[in-house]
Amino acid sequence: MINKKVDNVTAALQGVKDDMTMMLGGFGLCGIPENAIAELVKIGVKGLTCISNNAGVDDFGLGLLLQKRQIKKMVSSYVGENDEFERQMLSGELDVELIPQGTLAERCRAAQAGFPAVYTPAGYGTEVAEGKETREFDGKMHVLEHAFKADFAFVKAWKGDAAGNLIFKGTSRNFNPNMCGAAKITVAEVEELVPVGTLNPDHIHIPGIFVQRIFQGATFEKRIEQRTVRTK
Amino acid sequence: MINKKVDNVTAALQGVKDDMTMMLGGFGLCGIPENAIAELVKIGVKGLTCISNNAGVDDFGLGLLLQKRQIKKMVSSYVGENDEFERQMLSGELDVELIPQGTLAERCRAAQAGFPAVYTPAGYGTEVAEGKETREFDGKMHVLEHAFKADFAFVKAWKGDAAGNLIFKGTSRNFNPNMCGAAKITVAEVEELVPVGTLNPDHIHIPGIFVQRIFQGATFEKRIEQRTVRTK
Amino acid sequence: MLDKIGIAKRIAQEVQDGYYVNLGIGIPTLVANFVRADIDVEFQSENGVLGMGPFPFEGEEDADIINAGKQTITTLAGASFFDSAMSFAMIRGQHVHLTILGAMEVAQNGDIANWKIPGKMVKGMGGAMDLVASAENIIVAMMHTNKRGESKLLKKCALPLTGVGCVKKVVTNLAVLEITPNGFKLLERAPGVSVEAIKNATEGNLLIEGDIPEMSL
Amino acid sequence: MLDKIGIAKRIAQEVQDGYYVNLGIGIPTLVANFVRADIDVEFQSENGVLGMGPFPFEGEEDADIINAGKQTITTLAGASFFDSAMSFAMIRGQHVHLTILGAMEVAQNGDIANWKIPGKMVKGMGGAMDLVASAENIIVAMMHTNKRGESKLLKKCALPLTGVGCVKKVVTNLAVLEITPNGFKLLERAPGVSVEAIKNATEGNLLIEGDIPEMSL
Repeated sequence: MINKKVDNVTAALQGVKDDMTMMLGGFGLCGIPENAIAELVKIGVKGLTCISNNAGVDDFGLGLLLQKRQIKKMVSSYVGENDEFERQMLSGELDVELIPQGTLAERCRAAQAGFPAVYTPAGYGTEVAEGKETREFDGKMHVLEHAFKADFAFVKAWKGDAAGNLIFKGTSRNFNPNMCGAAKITVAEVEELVPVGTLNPDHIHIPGIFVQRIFQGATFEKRIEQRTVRTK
Repeated sequence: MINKKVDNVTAALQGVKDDMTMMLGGFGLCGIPENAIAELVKIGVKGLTCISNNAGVDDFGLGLLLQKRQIKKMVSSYVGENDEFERQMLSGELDVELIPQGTLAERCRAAQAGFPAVYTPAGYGTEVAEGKETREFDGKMHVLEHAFKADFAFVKAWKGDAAGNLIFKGTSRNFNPNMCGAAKITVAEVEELVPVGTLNPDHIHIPGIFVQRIFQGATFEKRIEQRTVRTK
Repeated sequence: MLDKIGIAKRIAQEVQDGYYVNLGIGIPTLVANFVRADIDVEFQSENGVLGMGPFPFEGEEDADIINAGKQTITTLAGASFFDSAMSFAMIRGQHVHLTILGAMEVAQNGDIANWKIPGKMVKGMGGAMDLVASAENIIVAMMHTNKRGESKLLKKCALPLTGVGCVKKVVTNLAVLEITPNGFKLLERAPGVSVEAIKNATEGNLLIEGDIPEMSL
Repeated sequence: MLDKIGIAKRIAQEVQDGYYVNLGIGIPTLVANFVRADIDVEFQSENGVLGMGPFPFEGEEDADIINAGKQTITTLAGASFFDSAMSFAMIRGQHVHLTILGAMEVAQNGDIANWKIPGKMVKGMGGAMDLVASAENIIVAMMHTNKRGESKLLKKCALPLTGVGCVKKVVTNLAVLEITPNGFKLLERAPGVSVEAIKNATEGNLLIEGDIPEMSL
């Protein structure tokens, strides 16, 4: 077993520098790497390009990095929940590349799986396809989208072991598995680091080969964005 | 819940006709859809194109269909364990397209996921790339490989439910998940059909949306091809 | 004239037995409440769940179980969770039968715009571009006119497009319309709404053939 | 001169701490038995397992747990199972550090042929074409000459290629050789084998610089 365990978030983020490109898992605030984000704020690295489906909310998630002006560019599919984001974008302080959600997922997966690019129908005929190669297959138009290139991928899982194996829970899975192994270094933070050998090999969502560093997060707030309930 | 359960293999293979293209899961004899293969032999359909990593052995798996001359063409990556196969191929009775194993998996996955084609480095500079489009990305040459088009996909899982959800065991998983939803109709045979709601939604490898018909196989021989052991 | 609930009710009639359905944020989300009880339907949410159920009972919310609108949800028996790549495999691979989403503009050729107002509002397309580029059956749920009273059913979209020639049907507070090669074909009027009122509220080419029935809800 | 076990032992020295390794059928499979005990290595098999262990004890074979050679195996703590697409994501995505496989021919530019003898033998390439097209470090394990005594280290492959310019190192019963821009660079001699003997058995360009040490096993 190849040991990926590091002691804490500080060790996990060794090598993070200004102007790097980061992938961050999560959908809304669900399944985001809270500990890595907090550490990025603490380190104070600047000029980051962040690939993440959303940009957090004003005071949580990637919103914390936006507040501190640590992000130069966001690559996302939906940023509707963040006023500071919208302000920085409309004022031109922040460079934003909006891309379709499925394209975002697949550009991650392409990087993970060694594909240079994929043809997807999403975005054909729209701004998203401007300047990109398009091509017809079976009478349907497609856009060529390239694999992401990132320095770090920060993902959050439910359980993991020192071998780097990961298991996700519910919809907090989302982009996290697709980003594992899609950057030079993948850092996984887990709610629970369990002894090697206790995870059922059939239940593992991401084999440890895709993960370089793993640690148990000190805290997980797991904030709920839209608390919707019904009454009994 | 949308019910995919059918009573038996006969019902599961309704609509199978001569000259169809079939995908069949399995690696060697591990995880092959034994019940569907037996039924194809029984029905006696002919002129089949079979997409399957291997071709079984002389007297089991797809070898049974080869014996009966039901297969017109095989699309596989490795066929080394089957003498009758080699004989039919070298004599020209059987049309064979050999393709790299990862390409085979990804052409299935492309069909499942709605991608028309993928660029892979596998096979560049070899016979496999002859007549195919090649292209350089980042200094590396790639071959354009198209998504498969198939009429039926026959897969084998360990457990499943009437919603079509599947869980695989060990290395019998192999190509089976990648073929689900990659054909017009996906037929899953399972060792155990469990009540809906008993499978943990986090453990499901293939959501039921990719499966049209599911049944509990009457028997599974699960023959071992190379029994290798050590002594205590 | 229909309210949002009415639009959702009418669209629910389009949902057929055995359908996998993706519901967008807003009115489309309401559709789930009005699907006939005697048919089997499963709802997919692109953030990674199939077999979505109703909102949880108070106190039973799970931060790890949400829909694409970031709302806490529950799951039904037979549900499954999966990653984003697999979720869009379902969508792009046309395994999802019906997509219902909102729009800011729809053109008579089926173009749709719903993600950006240049210089004013940019929320992003989320999964909408993947959905409209791939789905075989796309129904738009929206008000017939915008806040300034201008038609949202146009000859040509003015806003940046989300997808081209993809919308099949539009259900508004005034009418049900089908996209045809010649424009919006009026299928049904909302209760109490005249053909004339629909004409006035529709900028795009409107095809009116014979008597237009009032919808039944 | 080495036997198959000897070749496997020598190649095992190339395996480094922290490596994920894919072993081909035949001699490469034997390498696992000789890796130093003080380093951490995991073996991947392309049929869908990471963390392969030894063969099972008699009576404990599981038809559902095999390697790419279709042999029954066990798994070690920390192992995982996955589908074929993910397995080749590991390979194509260069997450596997070292690939060891057999060959029928290797050319001095790193071309390899190991899947077909036209008109005679066609077993197929299996995962070999994906492995050689993607792996950063590829070591070939083979006999230096074929059954007819002809060199398998050639100027140019005569058989259909498996991959182009991909092999980094060749370990045979006679020698360890590195592929360089100028041909096969002789690194080590097998015990008791002379440089002359290696010269005679090598058809491709052979570079001999200084004294060639005998390998230590």
